[in-house]
Amino acid sequence: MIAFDTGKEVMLVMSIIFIGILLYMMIVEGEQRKKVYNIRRLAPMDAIEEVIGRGVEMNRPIHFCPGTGALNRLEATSTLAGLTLLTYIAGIAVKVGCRIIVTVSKADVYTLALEIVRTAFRLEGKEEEFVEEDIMFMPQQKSAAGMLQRENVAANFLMGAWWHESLVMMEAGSRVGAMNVCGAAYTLGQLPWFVACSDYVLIGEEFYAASAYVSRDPAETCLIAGQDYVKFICLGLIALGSILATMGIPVLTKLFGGG
Amino acid sequence: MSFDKLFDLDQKYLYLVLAIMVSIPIIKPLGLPVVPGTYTKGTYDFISSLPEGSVFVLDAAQTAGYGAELQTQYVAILRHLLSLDVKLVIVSFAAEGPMLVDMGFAGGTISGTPVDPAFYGDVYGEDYVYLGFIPGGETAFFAFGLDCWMTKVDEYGTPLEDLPIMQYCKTGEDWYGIMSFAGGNHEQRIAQWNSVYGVPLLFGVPGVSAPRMYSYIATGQVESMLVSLIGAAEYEMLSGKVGLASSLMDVLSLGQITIVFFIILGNIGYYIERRRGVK
Amino acid sequence: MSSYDDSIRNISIFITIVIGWFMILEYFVKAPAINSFAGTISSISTCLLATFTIIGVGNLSRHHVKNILTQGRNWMPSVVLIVSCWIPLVIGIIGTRKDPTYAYLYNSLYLPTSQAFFGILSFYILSAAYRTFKTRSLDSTVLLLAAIFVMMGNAPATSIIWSGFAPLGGWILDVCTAAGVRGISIGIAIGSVVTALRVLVGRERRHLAGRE
Amino acid sequence: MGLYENLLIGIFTLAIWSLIYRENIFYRYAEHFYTGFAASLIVVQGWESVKKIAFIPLMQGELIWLLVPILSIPFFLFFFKKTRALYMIPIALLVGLGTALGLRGAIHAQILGQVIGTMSSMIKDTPMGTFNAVLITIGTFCTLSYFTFTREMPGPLKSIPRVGRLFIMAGLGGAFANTTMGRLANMSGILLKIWKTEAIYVIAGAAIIIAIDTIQRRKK
Repeated sequence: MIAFDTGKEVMLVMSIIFIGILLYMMIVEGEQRKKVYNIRRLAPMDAIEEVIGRGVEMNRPIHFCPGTGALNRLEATSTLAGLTLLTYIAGIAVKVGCRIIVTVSKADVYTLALEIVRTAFRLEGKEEEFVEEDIMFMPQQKSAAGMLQRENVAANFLMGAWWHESLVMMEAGSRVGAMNVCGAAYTLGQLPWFVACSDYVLIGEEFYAASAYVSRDPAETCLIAGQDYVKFICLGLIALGSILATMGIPVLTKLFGGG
Repeated sequence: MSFDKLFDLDQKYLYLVLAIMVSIPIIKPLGLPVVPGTYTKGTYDFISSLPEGSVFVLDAAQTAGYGAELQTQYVAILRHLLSLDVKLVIVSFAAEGPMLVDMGFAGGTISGTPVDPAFYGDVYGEDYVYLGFIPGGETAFFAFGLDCWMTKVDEYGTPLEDLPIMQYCKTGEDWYGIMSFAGGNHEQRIAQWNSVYGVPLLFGVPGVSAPRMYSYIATGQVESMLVSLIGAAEYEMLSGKVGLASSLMDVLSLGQITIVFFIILGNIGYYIERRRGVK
Repeated sequence: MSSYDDSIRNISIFITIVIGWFMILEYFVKAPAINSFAGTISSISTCLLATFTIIGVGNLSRHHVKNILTQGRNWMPSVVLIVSCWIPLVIGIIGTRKDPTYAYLYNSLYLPTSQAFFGILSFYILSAAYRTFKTRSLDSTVLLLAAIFVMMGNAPATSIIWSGFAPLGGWILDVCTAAGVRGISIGIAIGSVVTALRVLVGRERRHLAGRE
Repeated sequence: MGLYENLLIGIFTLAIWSLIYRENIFYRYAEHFYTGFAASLIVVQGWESVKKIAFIPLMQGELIWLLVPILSIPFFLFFFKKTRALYMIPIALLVGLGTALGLRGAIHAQILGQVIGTMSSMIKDTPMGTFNAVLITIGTFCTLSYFTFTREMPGPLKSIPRVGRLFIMAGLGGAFANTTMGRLANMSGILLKIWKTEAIYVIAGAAIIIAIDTIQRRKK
């Protein structure tokens, strides 16, 4: 017997609206009309090439970590966004000949990171230069702190879902004078450290928009524009709902099952 | 000038000062005052107003990594609940739960003095029970609400049929309240327990997770919470059962004052440096 | 080689799409068979995650054994790593984690080390705060003041100096932090919806090392 | 716990903490030990949950769990070049599940939950309460508008994202303070173990080693 789970009507309608807007923007605007939206400046992404270049000049490696989240949980999207950026960063690093060290603490993500970096080397035709040992599996991410200091890294990219390990990693980076470039969403308790300790930081939603910012692929930038529309709907709901409720007509609030 | 050095200290000295400051109260407790905050009061009021014989679930999902933070909360709440006339069902949704629940009863360095249920006149199987660890995260929260007998046996291998308390607790509908000590997966618990059964949900959270909880409390999805060691200490004070948390509070006070002191010191240095730069 | 990889990649993306949309629809549907099947998928994924460690631990051991054999840098610590990995592993698999030897190693060696890593954070917080929390701009001043007042409010001892710290700290948490965090959470949520959607319509292949 | 355990706890704790002084040989051994044991732990934990979730039901005849061993084959094939790419298939299942849960949770608990939470009457019993409610609503509105990427706020509304950024900073300040409290609480638990047991003797040893090291480095 299949029945609709009552009490989830609002959720269903809103999901359809949100997903509908996003799919329309991606498929119609992006893939068919090839429209490219300008995205506001994200300083960390502009700095990546320079940061990696600094590593080459100083003859020191760079380090990347896609966070400590697993793939089958809620935080999967953060990890995937981090891995997307690894594709970009590894691509640049291999091109300019900078050694890239990746540490991963979840075995599933490790496999993905390993293959992403291997592919980056293959695309540049340098597959024989690929050193599998540089993609390290660290069952406990915090134990990578000492390795950062031993390897004397020049840049420390921390992009993904983070918990308490973030501060250990960032402090280890700043000890050896590495530039910390961080992107973090999902765990709010860690954001203050990212803002305070890193040279460049992508906060919250900026992190998800970063890959579109660098790829400038029409479908991706249109999706970011769609994201903004969804946000405008939320802003409108917040403004309208709270004003109506204050005036004593909590129609919208009741409709959404609140209040 | 030696004065300048004060504002650009080597990290080693900072660490040394912090280590000394936090060690003082451990060697000799100072007994600094504790003032209960609103959320701790909310938790205390909720638990003390539980009706006689109601079923209360403790989700002991604390892990050793969080150390004294969650364990002291758990012990403070456990002591208070045992002294009340409620049916207490303890369960763990974290693998390290069983170890820490045992430590709660037996006492330990991060748990304080032992908790003896017999002291409060409680009998295992009638007034309280421990169901052990249930793996599976969100799916397990869901399944446990659907069927509290899913484990078939308790932690010590006794079939649930032989435990009279379990007759009162069959599904999530029977719960009067649930308190979860967890470092993560809070949203999933809200979704599976509060949204589905409307059970009042309380949390004992580490300091890191507290910021995201404020908005859930404001929306009423979460009843109230204890935050970190300070929540445990305040709770101990309210319930009149002083334990480890109260004695560790001094560490927290002195540690935070040290950090604030150094932040201010760093800023004075920065200010002087900037003024000199302008000239 | 690469066309073979691509076909596997396409199959994988197809699997992702099917599983993903099934899980989303399952949320809205009340049917015991479907709901329990979703639970099964979730359990299978937990098991797969567990078996994935074969790759991780296998490669970790391989690298360190290689390091020992070639007597590379830090080969002595590598010996420690191999020993501390495989001896408890064998004990833990044959017995369980309740095996006394395993429990002993876990409680008296692993746990303290793990907690020490946690404890190190307090030190790092101090040095990071001292180094970076400066009144450089309006933004950082706001951050700094909020942090100081909440911390003073969280330290009950400060009520000796001024009883207003705790209420002020509480107000900052209840109002400013709640508002700021709520805004950030909604933003993060929208961002993750977009990322998830790209994967669920098969437009994202970079995580599988695919080209655009 | 006995004397040896307490001494071991002291040695390992201080070896890890010596990292804050500088990277050294004691830390390196402790770190490698830790990594190794953590690796063994995830395998053992993993095996236990596989046994509990899949292996025992499979033995009882629930054939659906055969999927677990079948989908695990690619992990063994990963070590060979030709069959390496097969790892994508089990990953695909995880990614599908994770992204779906992420999408579901994000829309339900985070977007709708928080939007509904903000849509309440701003008039409260006390003037202070009303002020707070107004501030929370304005704060949420401004913070969210800080994260717009493709449009700029027109004319006079330009300062909204700026105010939003200030709210973010205040929020992060609060988060910082709470995190600090948590970490100090953790540390107090560890310090208890060191100061109240025989581990205290290790401190003396560590102090001597650090003193010798400092003097030697001064000489250089």
